[in-house]
Amino acid sequence: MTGLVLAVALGLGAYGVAVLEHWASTGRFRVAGPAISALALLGRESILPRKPDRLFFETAPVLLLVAAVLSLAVLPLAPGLIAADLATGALAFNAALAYVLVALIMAGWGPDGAYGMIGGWRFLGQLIAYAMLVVMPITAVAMRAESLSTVQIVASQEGLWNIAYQPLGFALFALAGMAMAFAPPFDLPTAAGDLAGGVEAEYTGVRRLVFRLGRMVLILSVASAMTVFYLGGWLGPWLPGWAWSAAKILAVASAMLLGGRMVPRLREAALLEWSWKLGIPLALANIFIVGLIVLVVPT
Amino acid sequence: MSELTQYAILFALAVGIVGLVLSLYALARAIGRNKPEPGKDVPATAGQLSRDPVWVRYHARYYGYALLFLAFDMEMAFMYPWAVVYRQEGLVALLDMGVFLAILFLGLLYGWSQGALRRQ
Amino acid sequence: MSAQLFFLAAFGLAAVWFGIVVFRTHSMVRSALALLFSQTAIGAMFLVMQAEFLGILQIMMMATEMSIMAIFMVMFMMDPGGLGEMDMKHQRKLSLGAGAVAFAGAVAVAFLAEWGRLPASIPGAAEQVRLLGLELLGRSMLIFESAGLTILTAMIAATAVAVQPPQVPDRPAGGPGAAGTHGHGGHGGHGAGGHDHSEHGDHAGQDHAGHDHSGHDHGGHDHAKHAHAKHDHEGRGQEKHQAHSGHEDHGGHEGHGEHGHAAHDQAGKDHGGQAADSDDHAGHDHSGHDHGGHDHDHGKDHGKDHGKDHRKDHGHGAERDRPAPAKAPPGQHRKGHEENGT
Amino acid sequence: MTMEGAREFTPLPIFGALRRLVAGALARDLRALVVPGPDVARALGLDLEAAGLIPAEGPRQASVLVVIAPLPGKLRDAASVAYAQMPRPRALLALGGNKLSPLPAPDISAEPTQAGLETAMRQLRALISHASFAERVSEYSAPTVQSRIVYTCPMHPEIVSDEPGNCPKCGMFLVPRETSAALQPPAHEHGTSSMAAAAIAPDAHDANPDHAHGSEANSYTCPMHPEVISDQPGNCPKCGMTLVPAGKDENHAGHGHDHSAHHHHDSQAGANSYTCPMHPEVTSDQPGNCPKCGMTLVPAGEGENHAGHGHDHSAHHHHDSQAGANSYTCPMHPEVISDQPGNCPKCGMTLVPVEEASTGGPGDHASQGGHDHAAMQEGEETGWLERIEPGFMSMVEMTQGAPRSSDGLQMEWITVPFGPFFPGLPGGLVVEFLLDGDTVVEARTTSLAGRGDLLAEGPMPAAGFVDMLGARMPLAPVSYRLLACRAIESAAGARPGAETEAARDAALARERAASHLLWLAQLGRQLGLPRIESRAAALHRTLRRADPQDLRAQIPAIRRLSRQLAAARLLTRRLRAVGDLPDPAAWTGPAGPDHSAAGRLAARLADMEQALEAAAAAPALAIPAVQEIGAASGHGHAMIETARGTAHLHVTLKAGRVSSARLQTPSAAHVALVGPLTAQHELADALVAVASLDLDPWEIDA
Amino acid sequence: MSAELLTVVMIGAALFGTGIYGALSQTNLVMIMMGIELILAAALLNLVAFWRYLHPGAMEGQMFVLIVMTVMAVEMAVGFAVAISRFRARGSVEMEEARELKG
Repeated sequence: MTGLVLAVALGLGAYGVAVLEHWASTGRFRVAGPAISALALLGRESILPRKPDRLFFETAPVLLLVAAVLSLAVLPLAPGLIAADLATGALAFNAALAYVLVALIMAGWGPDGAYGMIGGWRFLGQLIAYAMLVVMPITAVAMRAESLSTVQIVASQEGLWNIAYQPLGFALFALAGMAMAFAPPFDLPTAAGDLAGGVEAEYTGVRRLVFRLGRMVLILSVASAMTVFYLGGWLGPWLPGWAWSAAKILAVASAMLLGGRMVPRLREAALLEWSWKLGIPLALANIFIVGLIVLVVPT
Repeated sequence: MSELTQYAILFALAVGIVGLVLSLYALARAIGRNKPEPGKDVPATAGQLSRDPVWVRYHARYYGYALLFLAFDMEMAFMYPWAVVYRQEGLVALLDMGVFLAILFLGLLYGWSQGALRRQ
Repeated sequence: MSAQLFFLAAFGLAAVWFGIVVFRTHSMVRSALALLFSQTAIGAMFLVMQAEFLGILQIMMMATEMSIMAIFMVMFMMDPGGLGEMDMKHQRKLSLGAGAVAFAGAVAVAFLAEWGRLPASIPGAAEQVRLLGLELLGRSMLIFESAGLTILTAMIAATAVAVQPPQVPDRPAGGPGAAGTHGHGGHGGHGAGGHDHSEHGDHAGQDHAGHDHSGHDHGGHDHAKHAHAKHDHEGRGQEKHQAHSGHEDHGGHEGHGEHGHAAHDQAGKDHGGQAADSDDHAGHDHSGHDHGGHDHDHGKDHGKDHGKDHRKDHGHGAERDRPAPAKAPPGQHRKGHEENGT
Repeated sequence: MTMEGAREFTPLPIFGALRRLVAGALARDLRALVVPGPDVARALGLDLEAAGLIPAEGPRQASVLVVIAPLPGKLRDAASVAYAQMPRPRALLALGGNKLSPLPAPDISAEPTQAGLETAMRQLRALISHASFAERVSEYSAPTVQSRIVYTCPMHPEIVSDEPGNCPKCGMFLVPRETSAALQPPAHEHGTSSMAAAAIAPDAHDANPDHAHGSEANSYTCPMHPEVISDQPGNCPKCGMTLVPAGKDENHAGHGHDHSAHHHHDSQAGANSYTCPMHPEVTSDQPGNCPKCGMTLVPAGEGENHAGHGHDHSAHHHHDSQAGANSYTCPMHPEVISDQPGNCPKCGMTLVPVEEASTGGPGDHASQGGHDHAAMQEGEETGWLERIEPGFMSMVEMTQGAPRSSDGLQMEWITVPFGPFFPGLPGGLVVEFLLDGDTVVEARTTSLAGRGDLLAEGPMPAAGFVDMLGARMPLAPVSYRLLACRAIESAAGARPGAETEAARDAALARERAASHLLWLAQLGRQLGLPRIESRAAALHRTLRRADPQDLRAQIPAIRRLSRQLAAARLLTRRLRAVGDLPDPAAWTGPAGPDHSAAGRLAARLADMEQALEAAAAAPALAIPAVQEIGAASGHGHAMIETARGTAHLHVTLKAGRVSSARLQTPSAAHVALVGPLTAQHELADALVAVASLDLDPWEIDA
Repeated sequence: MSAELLTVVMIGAALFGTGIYGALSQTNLVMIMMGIELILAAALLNLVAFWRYLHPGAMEGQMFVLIVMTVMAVEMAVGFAVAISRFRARGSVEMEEARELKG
């Protein structure tokens, strides 16, 4: 039974994110927009490049979708509503999202196109920038919760949400999460302005539909991770648990998609430099601060 | 439920998604066929055909960061178990990890001073 | 428990098959990703053996590390795409023999050794992580710290060997102020006064949005409103410190107010000698329950920036810092030791 | 009704309803690739988003190709390439004229006005929802997309020949490689002079025209300029070197990139002596095989006079034993051993003699000697005792020629076109970067929108000349009409009335402001700021045909936009480090104290506001039209400040008709800035720098 | 002697053999490091198997696995650094050309 509820929640959530993304990119809020474009993609030809690495070209969209869905599977939406409550859930979320990079390298390298290849290797540079800034804030969250299990982490935020408990960690995780989901302004691998679609340039038809579905689920997964780790998951005074989760996730997703488009696209050199020279010192500092607070505050 | 069943659920989820995607491909194939035409399958570069293979030795300019990342990444493996038992162990744990993090941070500072943290 | 055995064998064979593909395929990226999936299969075997933390750690670490190996292979191997079907092997017979001998030796040990009884029970996943944590801080503390030292030596060795010290002092491409060759000496901060910092000639403006995004905040529920408010706020932000490298104020939104970066003083001390720029705690209009001093012109960043701030004219010369290649034009680089092919 | 770009389907019983549903979705999700570019569409006042067309990033994401107004030949060819690469079902919408030769007949054609576009969209939706799937569909093919197989050597791609054979430099089998058919100098063109073949315009179809052209066995080429091909020996028109049989003697360009323009080594006049590429000390006066390694000798002219590389090859070579060795192996496939010289059966390279099992070999040769490699595949009969030094494809040889990047590594560079329809670059401008990783090493900018000289069909009446010049420049029609009017009036000596002059200046000022808004929209598209793009495009639309009262009403909105942009710290930081003009003197466009892209943004914003005030203050606005000048004749010159810089026009009138005209446009001058502006920059910065120059491809005749 | 332990050790042996073959047969430094990674992965596998099937109580086994992972990461970092410097100096990382390590 929970499997069915989870599947419906995943579908609705992905569709909600798709509507937000359609609104952010085309400026018009059309609820039917993503459905129409999905059907249209289903109807278009799916062109195979002439001498591609066919294995890479075919597995990239599927791997992206599988990684995004698995990362969502370890995040709780309501007290009992979680696909796989692992004891090291926070780690599993990060492990699943490491394969987004593998999918993008495959998508970039496979079709033997210049834009795609440059986009793929750029995303590896982007990973080197954001990887540490995803891991260290999660460690700080685990320090407070004394466990890596996502359900425990949400339960530990009973009194005070983590955004208030460790705001620096939240800021870093928010930015690194957007970089992980390559949402603008971190859309280096699929930049429209300088790579004309980058890694997804060569995908048309149903393969492109799977690729975009993977991206939507990825944004949904990053938004729900932010909710679970920092905004107290399903905790909330009046509404039932799942309603709070849904509201928070959609709010975070809309902030990511709409806020992100107000800033010009970043350069990979600047992203690397800022994350290694400012981000990592701040993340280490965040761990120390949380360490002190955990000892001082009795709860 | 026991951990093994959770792993089985995750594995089944992955296989299910692959099955869903394959059925989507089959549906698309039923809707229409691809028609190979000249020039259609050449990687598209904004209105021109780029026929030459681009699988060349790509010069990634971030190898300074990559080297430091490879070593720095291991810190994460040690930090997770520490984080779980941190509250129980108290200040000693903080000092332990403080030493560990300071050591790694020295490596980062050294890389920074030697110009590894820049676009080579 | 035949299910565990079946999955162990399945993932094991997958791991071995990918291991073999690593050396049989001509395309370098395929070979690197084959090794990646071989490691992932080994991680899955760890999960089947109920060592959850190690399994997930293996799956995660190997994905990023093997991708980095892929880029290095593409950088240094003759024909990364495998189009030329080049055969990059030598002393074939010897290695085949050595491999067979190694396999035979290990199998012999496997069969001949007396392994002893199977354990009654094994700790649960959460218990394992806790025990490993206690082990880390308890008996294996020395190993843990020596691992840290090993990593430190690796970082220093890798940097010393591979990275050419920059010809021009390492000015960041818009980064938060780099030490460059003159280390992280504490720099008297310019003080966060002045709403708009003097033109950092060399501090070529690179989008500083990296990690102290000024544009928008992602916390709290009512984001959409804040995001817009934030943007206009920024527009009007003359009276507000617009530190170009400081942590942009996320304070635009009420509710949880700006999360201070008390860390900055903390981090300032970590940087060793970094004069914490205390005078720049300019007030900021946000409800504060944050944890102490908060400021938006990171003393330490500013300290670093201003300290090595070069006036605009100075920055102009040939080694003017361009964002991407924070170095002089190539001509200047090609000193004696490298001939220029063209 | 049938659609040319429909998609084939096999009629299955149950999927008919789904196919209709999908066709309906296709009709509503229209993604348009605008040829020549969204900026031309906006300049004509078309609002594609309002009409329901979502802009597509490239041909792969597009389902409708919107072709605007008559296009020059090269743009039509590029459009046919884009059309061929669009996935079916695809539609072709032509606005303002429908003779688009390589493209098929347009499915829908209409006038280039918003009303025309709206009606066309309705027809298009009806057509797609009904005819997007068809049982039988005809294949679309155009000369620009045909491909031809040439044979090239994997190790020396500059060697191209039409039939399989051995690479003259390393003897390997030539592998088939696909290249565009149009590149081949038509073999049947023997009659024409040799120069005809040489002057092959940079081919827009094949991404890298600098590859050596297909060379027939009997044609001769110049070692320094491979594009120079002639049918009989003689001297190269460009550098005077004697032409050598093509395909045999190619310039030793580094692997994968062609530096013909850079090679300055001056080979002797007659290439009479031959040397071995791997052993420069071996010279002989007639072609043959090098005694030391058996490679075919090449004329000394281009042989080893690379810029002196420190590597001393001989030290590396393992097969430097004398001819006395009795067994030969292939450098690429060490397992192939044979007793007499010949070609390797697997890859065709000439087999090289193998060193004797030298007992006291220097260095660790001996240690290697001990290994036993005897039992190779195919049961070669060589004795197993004899140690075979496994010759192998030495990577040093491959990277030895490559120039070093700024961090000392010798990497391979690829030529990547950022072609005519690139999102963020002006439509019709082709910027071809030679990329080292993602750093630009060299940039070549060409425009496909140039239309050759002004008076192609002979002298024109004055009014016709003004209209022609206005129509030729869709991005700045008023400026060039005014330029033409002023030049003709100065030639005819006529003085226009004061208020027509004021009205014309007001129209010019309005167009300057509108052109800057157009540029802002394009910059927003490139940097990923959709809000800035849509606001600038909307303001541009209202400004384009506004009279002074509307202009005055628009001033506050435009001032708010420009203040917001000036205050956007992240935008200015992003642009500050980009596009620093090496010599500001060459820049005639709006410029402030700071010569970077941020400075130009600020200058354009200031110029926009100031032009807007001037236009709003004017009593009336009038599109410049030439008065009656009768049968005057004489020579005239005019110079005006367009939004992109100063444009000059020299005109000579003969009896009221314009007999000769010379136009100097700002963009033609600014194109030369792209090279120094983008050298050693990251790709994203280079593209922003090119966008910050605000080049107008229609003004560039390259 | 449990069947699972035997399977895992056999697979570890197979990986070990493949790693040895790879490390010895390849001409390129980076490919040799791939072989070494496989050997270390085989060691990892055996370690976890021994921890799981023989001494689940002793957490030193898991600690040792972390150390072997650190060795893998450190080995890759230093190996690539050597590869970069060789490539910068010599233009190739082929082991055949590394015969003379002089400057």
